[in-house]
Amino acid sequence: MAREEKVIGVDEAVERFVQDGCVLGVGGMHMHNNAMAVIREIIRQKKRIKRLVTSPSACTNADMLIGAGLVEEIYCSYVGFEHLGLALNFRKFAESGQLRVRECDEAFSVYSLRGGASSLPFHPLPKGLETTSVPKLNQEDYKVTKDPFTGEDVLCVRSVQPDVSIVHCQKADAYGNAIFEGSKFTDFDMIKASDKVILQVEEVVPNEYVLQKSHRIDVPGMLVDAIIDAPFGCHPTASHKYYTYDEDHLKEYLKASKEDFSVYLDKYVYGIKTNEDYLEVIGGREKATQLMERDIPW
Amino acid sequence: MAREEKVIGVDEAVERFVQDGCVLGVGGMHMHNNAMAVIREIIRQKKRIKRLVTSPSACTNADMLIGAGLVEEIYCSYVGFEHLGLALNFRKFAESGQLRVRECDEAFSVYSLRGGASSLPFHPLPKGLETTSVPKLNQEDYKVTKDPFTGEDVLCVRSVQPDVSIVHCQKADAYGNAIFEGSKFTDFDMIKASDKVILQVEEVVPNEYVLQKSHRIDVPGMLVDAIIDAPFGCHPTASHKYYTYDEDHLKEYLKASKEDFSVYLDKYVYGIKTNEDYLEVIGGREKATQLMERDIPW
Amino acid sequence: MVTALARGLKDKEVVIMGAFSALPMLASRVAQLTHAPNLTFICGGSGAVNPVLEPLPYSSCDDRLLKAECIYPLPDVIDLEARPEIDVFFAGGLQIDAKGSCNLVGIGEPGQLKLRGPGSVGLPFLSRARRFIIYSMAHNTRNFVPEVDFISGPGFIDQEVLSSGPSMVVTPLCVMDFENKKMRLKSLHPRVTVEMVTENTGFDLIIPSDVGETPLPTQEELMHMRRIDPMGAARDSVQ
Amino acid sequence: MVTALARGLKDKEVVIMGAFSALPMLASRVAQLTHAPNLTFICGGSGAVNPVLEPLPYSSCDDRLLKAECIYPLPDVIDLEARPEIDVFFAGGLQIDAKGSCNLVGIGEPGQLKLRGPGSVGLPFLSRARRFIIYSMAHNTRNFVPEVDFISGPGFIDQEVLSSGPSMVVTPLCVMDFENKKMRLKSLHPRVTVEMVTENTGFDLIIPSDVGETPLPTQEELMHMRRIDPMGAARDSVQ
Repeated sequence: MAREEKVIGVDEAVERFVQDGCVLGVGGMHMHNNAMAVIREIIRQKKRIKRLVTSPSACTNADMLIGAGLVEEIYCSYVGFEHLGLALNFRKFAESGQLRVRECDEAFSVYSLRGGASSLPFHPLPKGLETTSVPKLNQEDYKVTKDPFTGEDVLCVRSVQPDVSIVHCQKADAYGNAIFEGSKFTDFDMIKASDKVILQVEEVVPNEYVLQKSHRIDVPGMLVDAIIDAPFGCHPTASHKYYTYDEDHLKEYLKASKEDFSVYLDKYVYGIKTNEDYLEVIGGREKATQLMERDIPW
Repeated sequence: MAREEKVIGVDEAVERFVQDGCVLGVGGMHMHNNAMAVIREIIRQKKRIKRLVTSPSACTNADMLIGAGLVEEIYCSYVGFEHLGLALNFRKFAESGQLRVRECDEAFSVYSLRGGASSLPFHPLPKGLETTSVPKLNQEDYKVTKDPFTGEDVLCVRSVQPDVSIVHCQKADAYGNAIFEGSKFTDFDMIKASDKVILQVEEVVPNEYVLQKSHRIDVPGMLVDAIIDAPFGCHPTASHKYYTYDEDHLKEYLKASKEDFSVYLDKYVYGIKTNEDYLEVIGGREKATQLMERDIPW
Repeated sequence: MVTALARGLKDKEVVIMGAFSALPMLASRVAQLTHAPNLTFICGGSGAVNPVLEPLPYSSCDDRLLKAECIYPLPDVIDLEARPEIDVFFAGGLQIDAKGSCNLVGIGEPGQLKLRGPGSVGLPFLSRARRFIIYSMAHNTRNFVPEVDFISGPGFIDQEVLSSGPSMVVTPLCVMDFENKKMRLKSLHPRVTVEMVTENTGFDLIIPSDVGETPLPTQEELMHMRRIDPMGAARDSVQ
Repeated sequence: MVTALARGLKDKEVVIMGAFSALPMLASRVAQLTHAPNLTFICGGSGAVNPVLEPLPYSSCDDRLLKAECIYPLPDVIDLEARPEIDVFFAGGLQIDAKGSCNLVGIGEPGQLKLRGPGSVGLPFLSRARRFIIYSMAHNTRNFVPEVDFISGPGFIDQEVLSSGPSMVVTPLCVMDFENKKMRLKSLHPRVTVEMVTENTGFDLIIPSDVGETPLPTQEELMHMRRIDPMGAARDSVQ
C-alpha cells in the first residue's frame, strides 16, 4: 500500500471542505499571510459563511468575503488595513446591518481558539478585561462564572471551533507537515481548533526535507486535510520571507470598495479561472519581481 | 550605556533567585534535559522547597531533591525512571509521609502551568477527566465550577506560578534569547508561568547568531533572569542533540537510593565544587566521549 | 506481542503512546511499513510524530526520535489528546482490572499506600480516545486484579465517557479483548496454555470455546522488526 | 513626537505596541540606542522582540521585522500582556477622552453606529499594563472628546484596574499628561500655541502655568532616526 498525498486543486478543496453555512476560519494577520487564492475560490463558488473567525487583526481576507455578500456574521476584534485605512466593505455592511458583528477583542480571538484547540467548554480571561465596553456589547460570547478556588466572578469567553479553516504556510510536504517561515500569528491555534484545515502554501517540499528538521516543523500533517500549491497565493497581501504586500493593488481595492466593489470582483475574482491567470492579471512577472525585490534584513 | 549580560555563576544564581520555602519548577522530562548542575547547587546550598512543580514526567530532577530531604510537597503526575524502574527516594519519602504528594496527572501539569502563564485564576479541563481517582484524591487542586454558557459542571485545576524555575536549553545568548535543539517538553509554559527563571545552557552563543534565526528562537530573553553556562550540566540525564543519558550512572544512582543515598550525595554533590570537578568525578573526557558518540539519525 | 499490537492498528488511524513504550512504538512503525501506510503515531513526551525509529530507543523522550515528521510540543500533544483526533491510546499500569481500568497511583489505601506508584500521567485521557489498547510487560495475579485500587485511566466504568473503551489487551502470555465490558481471552501466544493464563490472572477471565493462537509475525514483519530494533529494546521491555 | 515618546521610556522596561505603530517602534529603538540599552520592545502582531528596524516598516506585522531577537508567537504575546511583565503599552483610538480612555469600536449608539470602527484589538489589555502611553496621528475635536462612546481601552475609570493608567499623550501638536486623572497640557511642539491645542481639543484640558516646549531631538537621536527610517514611515503616519 502507498501513502496518500493531500495536494489537491483549490476548486476541489473548496467544494469538499467548505460547506454552505459553515463557521469559517481565515488565517493571516493585517496584510500578511492571508490565504487569498482559497478565499477567491470560495467567492467564485459563492459559499455562504454563517460565521467568520479571524486572527485578532483581519484585513482583506475578511473584507473581500464580506464585500462579496457572503458573510452573515463575524467575530470582530479588528478589521482594517492598518496604515492604509479602514475596511470599507466591512464598514458598509456593518453600518447597514447586512453584517452582524459579534463584538470582541484580541483576548477573545486568542483564548476562544485556544479553548477550542483544547476542547474546553469555555475559556476564562485574566482579570481586568471586564472593564471595557466589549463584553457589554456581546453578552452572547462573554459570560461570567465563579472561580471555584476563590469564589470570585471571572469573565469567560465561548470556545470556538471553526468547521473549516483556511491558513497559509510558506512550506509543506505532500502530507501536510508544514513550516511558517516568518510570523505564525494565531494561525497555529486556529489550525488546532478547527475541524478541517485547508493549507495554502508557497511551495511543496519533499518529505525528506521535513525529516531533517523535525523540531522546526510547525504543523504536523495529521491536522491538515488539503494542501493547495499556490505560489503568490497571498496576493495582494504578503507571504513572509517570500514577497511583500502589493500596496498599489490594495489602494485600488480600497478605492473600488468605496465606489463599486463588483468591478473589482469581476476583474480579479469572477473573471479568473486559475492562479496563473490571476498572476497575469495583477501584472505578471514584472509585478512579482517588484514585490520580491527588497532589502531583506534577514 | 551598555547592555547588561545575564550569564552568572550557578552559586550566585541559586543564592539570588532560589529562596528558602519557595515554589520551585524544574524542567526536562524523564531522563532528558534535567537541569542537574543547578539542582545539585540547590542541594549544596540546602534550599528548602515548599512545593515542587515538574513536567508531566519527573525523574532524577525531583527524586534527588526529595532524597536530599529538601522537598515538603510535590505536584505529582509521575516521578520515575521509565524503563529503569521506580523512583526510590520518591517512593520512600511518599510512603513514609515525609513528602506530601498532591496527586495530579498530565492534564494538571500542562493546564495548571498554562493557566499560570496566562494569568488565569484557574483552568478548566476537557470533559472526561473527572472520571478518575485523581480529582477525588486531590480536592484542593481540582474543583468544579459552572460552564457559564451551558450551566454544566466543569472540572478545573488551580493555576500554578512557580516562584522560580530551573530549565535547561541547549543554546542561549548572553541576554537569554534561547533555543531548544530538540524536544521542548513543557518547559516553555513553565518559563512563561514562573516569576523568575534560571536557564542552564550547553553553550552561550553570540547575539548575532540569534538575530539571524529570530523566528526559531524559542524563549525571548526578557523572560530569563540568569543564564548558567554548564556544558554537560544535565548529566546523568541527556541534553537533546548534545549527549545521551548515562545509564550506568543512573543504575548506580538507583542502587544508592535503595541502600544509602547519602553516599551518592556525598560523592557527587556535597563533595563537588565546580562543574569541571563534577565532570572529572563521573569519568572525565572518556565518559563524555562515550555519551556523545552515537549513531545519530538526524 | 509486537505483531498482535501492530495488527490491532488500522490504516489512517492516529495513535498515541506514553512512557516506557518501545513495544507500541515498534508495533506502530511496523504497521505503518506494512498494512497501514497512512497511520500517524505520536511518541508521548518527545512529541515525535512518525519517527523513522532507526534505531528504536528505550526512552519515549529520546533524541533518537528526532528524525520524525514533526516534534510536536507536549502541551500541543495534550490538547490533541483531548480532541477527537486520537483513535488509539496505548495504556498500561501497575494494576489492570477485569473492566480494563488501569492504575498508576499506587497499591493500598489512600494515605497509607503499600506501594507508591509513579503517578497517573496521561492515563486520564483514556476517557477521550476513540478506543485504547492495553499492553503489559508482565502478566501475573499482582497486576491483573479484580478491581484496581485507584483509577488512573478509566476502563468500562459506570460513568459515561466519550471513549468506546479498551479494545485489546496484549501481555507476554496472550491477547485478550472484551465481551459485555469484561475481559476475555482471545488468543494464546505460542507454547502458552489456557491454564497458564488463568493461573496468572487475578480474576475470572472469560474463556470462549474458540481461543485461537496469536498469529506469528510474517517474514516481512520480522524483517522490519530486526532492522528497526537491532538492540532489542522492545524485547528488553518484557519481564 | 518620536523624541517625546522615546524619552518617555526608561531603561529595563518592557514595552509593547500594536497596529499602525511605526512611530512607537522608532521611538523604542531610538530609546534603546541612547538612554535605555536594556529596554525590550515587542511589535504586536508580528511578535518581533527587539527588531533592529533597518529599515523601519510601515506595517506592525511586516517581515522586515524578522531581524529581531525572537519572533514570539502572538498567543504568547497575549499571555505576556496579561502578566505583570509589561511596563508600557502604546495605545490610540478613533476617540480619546479626558480620562485617557480609548475607543476603536465606533462612533454613535450601539446598533446604530454612524462610524463602525475597526474593533478594539489589544486595547482591553491597557487595564493590565503598568502604565500606558497614548499616541495619536491627529489632534482635533473629533478624536479628543469629553467621553468616548465606547471603552476599548480603559483610562481612569470608576472600576479598579491593575494598571496605574495612562501616563502620557503625544500628538502632532503637543505632549500631555494627567493631573487628578484628567488630561493636562505638558509641553507644546515648536510653532504650536496653547490656543491651537485648546481649539483642537473637545474638552477642557488642564492648562498649567508652566507649559514648556517639547524638547527637540539631539544630534544623536536625529542620526538614529534618519538611519532607521530613511523611507519616512514614521513621518508618513502623521496626518
